[in-house]
Amino acid sequence: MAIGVLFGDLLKSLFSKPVTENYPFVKRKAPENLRGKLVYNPEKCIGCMLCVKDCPSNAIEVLIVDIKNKKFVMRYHPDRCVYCAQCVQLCRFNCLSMSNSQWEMASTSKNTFDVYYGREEDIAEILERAARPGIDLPPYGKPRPT
Amino acid sequence: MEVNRLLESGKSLVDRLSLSIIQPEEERLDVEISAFNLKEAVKSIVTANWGYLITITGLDIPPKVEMDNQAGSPGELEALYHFANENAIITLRVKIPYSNPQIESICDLIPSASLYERELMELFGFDFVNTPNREKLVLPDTWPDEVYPLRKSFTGLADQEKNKEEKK
Amino acid sequence: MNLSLHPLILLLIFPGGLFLMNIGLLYEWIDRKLVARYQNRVGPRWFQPLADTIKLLAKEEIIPQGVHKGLFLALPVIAITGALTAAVYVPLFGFRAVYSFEGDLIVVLYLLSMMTLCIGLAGANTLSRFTIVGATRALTQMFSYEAPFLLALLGPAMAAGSWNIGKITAYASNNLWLILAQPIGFVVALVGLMGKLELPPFDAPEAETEIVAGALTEYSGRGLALFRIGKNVEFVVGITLVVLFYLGGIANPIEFILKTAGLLIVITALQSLFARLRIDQTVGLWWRLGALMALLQLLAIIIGKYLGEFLR
Amino acid sequence: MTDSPREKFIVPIGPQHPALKEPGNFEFTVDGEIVTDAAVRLGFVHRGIEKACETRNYTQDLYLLERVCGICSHIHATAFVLGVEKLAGVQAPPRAEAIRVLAAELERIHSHFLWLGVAAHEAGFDTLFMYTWRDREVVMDLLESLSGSRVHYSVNVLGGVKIDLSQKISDQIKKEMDFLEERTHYYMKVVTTDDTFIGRTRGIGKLSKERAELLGGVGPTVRASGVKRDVRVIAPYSGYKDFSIQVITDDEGDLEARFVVRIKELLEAYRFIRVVLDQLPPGELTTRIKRKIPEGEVISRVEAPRGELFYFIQSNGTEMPARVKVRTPSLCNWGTITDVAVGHKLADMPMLLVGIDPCFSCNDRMVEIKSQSTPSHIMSWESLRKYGIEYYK
Repeated sequence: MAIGVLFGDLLKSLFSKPVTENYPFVKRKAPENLRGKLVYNPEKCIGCMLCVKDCPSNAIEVLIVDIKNKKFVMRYHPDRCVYCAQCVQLCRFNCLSMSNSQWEMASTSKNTFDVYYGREEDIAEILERAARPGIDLPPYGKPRPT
Repeated sequence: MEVNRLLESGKSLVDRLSLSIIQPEEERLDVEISAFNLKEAVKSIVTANWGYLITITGLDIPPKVEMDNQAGSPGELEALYHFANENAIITLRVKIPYSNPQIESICDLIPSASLYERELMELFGFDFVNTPNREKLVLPDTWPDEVYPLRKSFTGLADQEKNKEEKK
Repeated sequence: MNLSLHPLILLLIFPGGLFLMNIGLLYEWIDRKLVARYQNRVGPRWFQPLADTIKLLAKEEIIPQGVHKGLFLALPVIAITGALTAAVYVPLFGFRAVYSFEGDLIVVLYLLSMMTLCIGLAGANTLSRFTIVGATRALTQMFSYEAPFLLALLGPAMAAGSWNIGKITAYASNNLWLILAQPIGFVVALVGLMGKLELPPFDAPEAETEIVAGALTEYSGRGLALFRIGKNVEFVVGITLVVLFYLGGIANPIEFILKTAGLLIVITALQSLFARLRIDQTVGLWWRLGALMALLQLLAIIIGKYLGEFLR
Repeated sequence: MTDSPREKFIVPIGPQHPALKEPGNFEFTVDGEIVTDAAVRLGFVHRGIEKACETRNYTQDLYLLERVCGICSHIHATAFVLGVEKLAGVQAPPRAEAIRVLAAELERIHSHFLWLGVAAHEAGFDTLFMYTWRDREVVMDLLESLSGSRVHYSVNVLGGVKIDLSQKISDQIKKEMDFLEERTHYYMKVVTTDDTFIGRTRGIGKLSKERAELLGGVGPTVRASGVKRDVRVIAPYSGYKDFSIQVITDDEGDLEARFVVRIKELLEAYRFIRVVLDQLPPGELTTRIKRKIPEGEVISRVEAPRGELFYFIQSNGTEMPARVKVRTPSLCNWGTITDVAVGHKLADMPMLLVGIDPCFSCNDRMVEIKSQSTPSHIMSWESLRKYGIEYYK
């Protein structure tokens, strides 16, 4: 039975620095294995599409530029991504990784949520194809029944 | 073995009422039972104080259509009453047809079953006779009647509307 | 200190009226900031209460269905008027009271109770269930703390032999600080003040986890802003009264700042030290403990006074 | 006052209410301050997860089910993974199992700290609320540096775990456990000795052992009433087969006992985590598991921070499950509230509600609510305003 058991802590808190982090002004270093934005390395990809198949949120599309020469472009939607790293786990050729530096992804425009990864000329080709009317983008992940 | 002893004692409680008993896993016993005998079986489990009701799972077995377009089997619903005692689990399985989905409520024996029964009534279209509360538990108040979202035939409210119009 | 200004200025701008309201906002900020610091948080910036008030004043006032419209609109005004009028009779910031007469202490105490009455009425006026429960609690709490609080302020009055705040203050500043002479009275007065202002742990009438915002749940915009300003003014007046009576009076603004700040640190610590009392616990505490202690204190004063006369 | 037939005075708590961090609706019929009746209505955050599981493959379901709950995310995934592995006849390597229970216990710590803070807030004890949440941040940071995410750790994959434990993180966890243990002893002292707090908890919401068993409650709620019901002990799963843990019970059955049980569980979790870290078995992290899971049915029971979590998985031999049934601990414990609420004061209700550590998103997971017959359309500010004015006229 006692009254005011917290008193010691109250005094301590009054004279110590607040623990609140002053976030946008002072940023803490992210931990080493933070699961941030997905990064894709087109050099190693063989186009097995496992990542597309098992992505729980349909965040990944692998667009085929030239299947023989192993030319792929990854279209990645950070807004759909749930950052579970299942794709990283699945990829046997280590072309996928999750960045621990890019994790502040709030944006006021939708454009930043449409990321193309790949060799520059391949991306250019894909975008050009997409711009051409009447031609659909190559098939990517099966659309989910809505 | 402790599990076997528990399962044996549980088995002896419901043996006389069961249609068939199988043991799919070491610590599990599946007891198929008719809807008529269910309450009796639950009663003997409760009075013997054998474990507690974990939950009631609903399963939908949609009607099978044979290749030559003749009705294979009518649609059925299955309710699984899971009882657990330590690590032993006894499941009472009750199959009922779509046309007459009635099961006697067990709420007077186990009051907490009310929530599970309400859930099944809404989501599968079971009809629990004498259940104390038939109000909606999880679905919105404006949800249409006789639309049971966890049945396999349900693919979305929009589709449901379309089907209705087609029937008309 | 005496101010030679036009009475209207004294009343409306300084030290009463406008200035007082701003000081009220400042006190609210200090209160919130200190509580935050006790809880190891950063707390709001200095303009937060002002920003809140401006925001509320600018917002649309929603008058709910089923209320007496006139009463609904009048109550916040009456509440803030009560608090501001009370301030007129209290020597604020070390300046002499604008008006004073024999017995003004009683008037001030009654004016301060207006706020709670108005909140109670406001709650009972609306149909919302939260406000009605809140109003019941607010009035219940008022009936419990009012008597001990009155008794606690009666102590210094009896010692000084006057009902005039000015005279009591003069007595308090010329003698031993009354916090030492009447420690029990001080504790009762301080805790009574917290009950009056519905500060935690006596915030059952507006316990957000039970009844949202209590009696004021249906208030929005201007009405809510007025209630809040009124409460802040009451906060300042209440603290000033306690300082005047128990901490040896206030001779100048600097003394005022130092003494009230000291008292604020204590009040905020008490706020963050306890779990909220249920309304029945509050009533029990006040009647069983508060009133008894205040009566004991009174008895001690009477005996002391009698003995003093006798020995002289 | 004459005994005239009085109208019922019902105080609604929720769906939107400061006492509830998630939507749920409770109606308390009161007579003055005394509650005479209580009713529950759920379903405000239904997402149709059980149905959705049937249209996704097992890997995708793993992440979907992890999102049943934001607080006990890991334990949901664990229950599912254990069930699927049992169906597939695969056993995860011992190191993976150890990491799974390690994450589960860390999660329990963060969940109990969260609960302690929320309960303190309901009691109007905001200082304790702030302190516990400050200390909870320590565990959150540990989980983040361990797994890479603060809330959805996604430690599990089918057939093992995704993350490994480095020496550095292991040391860091041990260090923080020491700090938390000291704080936990302190909080124990606060909740069992502070008079104002005891006034709000002791003797409130007493649940007898018999009632608790009859109502089928689970977890710390009934353990506080002396019912020894803890899946980690009665039916050990995953890493709990190798590392044993103790059941914490209390006989009082009131709110204070629930505080004591949960805080003691924290202390037990610290001990358990140290043991696991010291005796972490070496080896592989994953085993291969086929994409198609053999036909069958499986029951998977695990102990979530709130009590027994039950999964029933039915497979039809394809890549997608035929049925996933989730029975969350909160659902069982509602019955205990409506049972004990009657006769208490309105002021005790929020405390009673949080006493079971309710998790609404856990309950409400089954049905997707789509737009009703009226087509949805975006309203301009002006038309919304007009609509509002018309509506309330």
